[in-house]
Amino acid sequence: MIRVQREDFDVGAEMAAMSGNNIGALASFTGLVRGSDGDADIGAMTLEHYPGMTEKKLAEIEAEARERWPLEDCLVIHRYGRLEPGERIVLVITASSHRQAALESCAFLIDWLKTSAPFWKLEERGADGEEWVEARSSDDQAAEKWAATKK
Amino acid sequence: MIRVQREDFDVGAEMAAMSGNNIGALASFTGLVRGSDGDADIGAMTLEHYPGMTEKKLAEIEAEARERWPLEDCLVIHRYGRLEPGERIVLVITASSHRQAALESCAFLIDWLKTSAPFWKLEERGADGEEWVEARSSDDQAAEKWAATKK
Amino acid sequence: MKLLYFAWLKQKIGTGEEDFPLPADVATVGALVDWLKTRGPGYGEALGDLSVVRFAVNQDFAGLDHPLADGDEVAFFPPVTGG
Amino acid sequence: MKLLYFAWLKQKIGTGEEDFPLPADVATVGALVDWLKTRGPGYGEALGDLSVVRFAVNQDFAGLDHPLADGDEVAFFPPVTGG
Repeated sequence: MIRVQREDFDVGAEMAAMSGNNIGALASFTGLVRGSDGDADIGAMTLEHYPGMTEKKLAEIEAEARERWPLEDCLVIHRYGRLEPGERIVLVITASSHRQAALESCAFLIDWLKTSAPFWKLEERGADGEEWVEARSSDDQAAEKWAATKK
Repeated sequence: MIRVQREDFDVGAEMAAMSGNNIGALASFTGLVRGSDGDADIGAMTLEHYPGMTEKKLAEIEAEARERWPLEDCLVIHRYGRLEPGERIVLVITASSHRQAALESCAFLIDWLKTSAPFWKLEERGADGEEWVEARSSDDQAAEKWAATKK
Repeated sequence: MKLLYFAWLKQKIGTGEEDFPLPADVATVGALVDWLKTRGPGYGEALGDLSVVRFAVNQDFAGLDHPLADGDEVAFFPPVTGG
Repeated sequence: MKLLYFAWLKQKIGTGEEDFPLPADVATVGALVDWLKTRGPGYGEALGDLSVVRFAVNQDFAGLDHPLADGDEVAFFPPVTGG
């Protein structure tokens, strides 16, 4: 399941709601707004997205994960709007009978949505004003690693 | 932090309690008692452990993870005693500024404690009686993968 | 067709959305980019360095040679930075 | 010294813990295993196939050639299956 929403989410409740007949492993990843980046303090940030395409891309990424790993359940939540440091941005939960499937699919989903889900971060950098976050080549590399191992 | 306990744990509360000045990524792994293994139904299981050595080994594994990755915080909880299908057995949470450190250290911790933490599972298999779970060579391989990448 | 601009492209162009018929002689995303750049300095600034611009046609990532038809939804945005 | 047995080794041997002085001529884990097997059929059954037995001395994993001193805590158990 995928959800794109302005509201916060409850990780424990979402994890408890994962359903399957034989869940032996739950892996999760939660992304939060950091308070600094290297030496620079970060204030709040605003996440812009492309309504419609975002949902489409996340659904495609989820379908790809379910095809590659035997998952009992799978959830991706991504927020948009203005978020303060410490606030949750994104949640991935994967449920499987087996540990490696849960861990690998969780890493796959977060790596892949970093490069394929249309979100853009505008950081408030105090006296320096606002700045659009630039994409990191390390994110591309993380996603390409999965493309190379595609079955 | 490590905890070896009979009682259940609350994943959401433990995640919220992770502390650090610059947490951008939280990864978690929860292991649960499965209801079946291949064709065989599993009833409850009892986890036996080696008090003293268990805490020592988990603390060593945690220290190793903190040495290998820049972690803001790290938690391992492992339960013992009798557990029913669906009950939580083990929890790993790692917190870092960066996603890969959180994801990799979480996978490292669960792979490693599968082979190094002295716990043994006794499964109740209905009419077949009780059976000690045998170690899986795939667990050894998962742990050895980390030994090979040791910095 | 519907054109959408996101993040700093929206700021430079000054709008997030435009609707107009597919211009004559514009058959690809690349041709549309060239045509847009004639419309004003904001477009020129937003689309001057295409190495930092990504494109989507009907909500799928597309390259400069992707063909266009009237009624398409075409979006322009920087490399994504979610997650 | 203190001897500890876990999981099916405890069941086969019939106890989880024993205390006695380090026997004379027993200087390693391997020698202790050989000595234990003379103590009764339960020990023989538990320690018959050492490929499925692991050892710890003073709460660290140890091999058959690990030296022993009186006062050591020596544990015998199957390969671990936690997590």
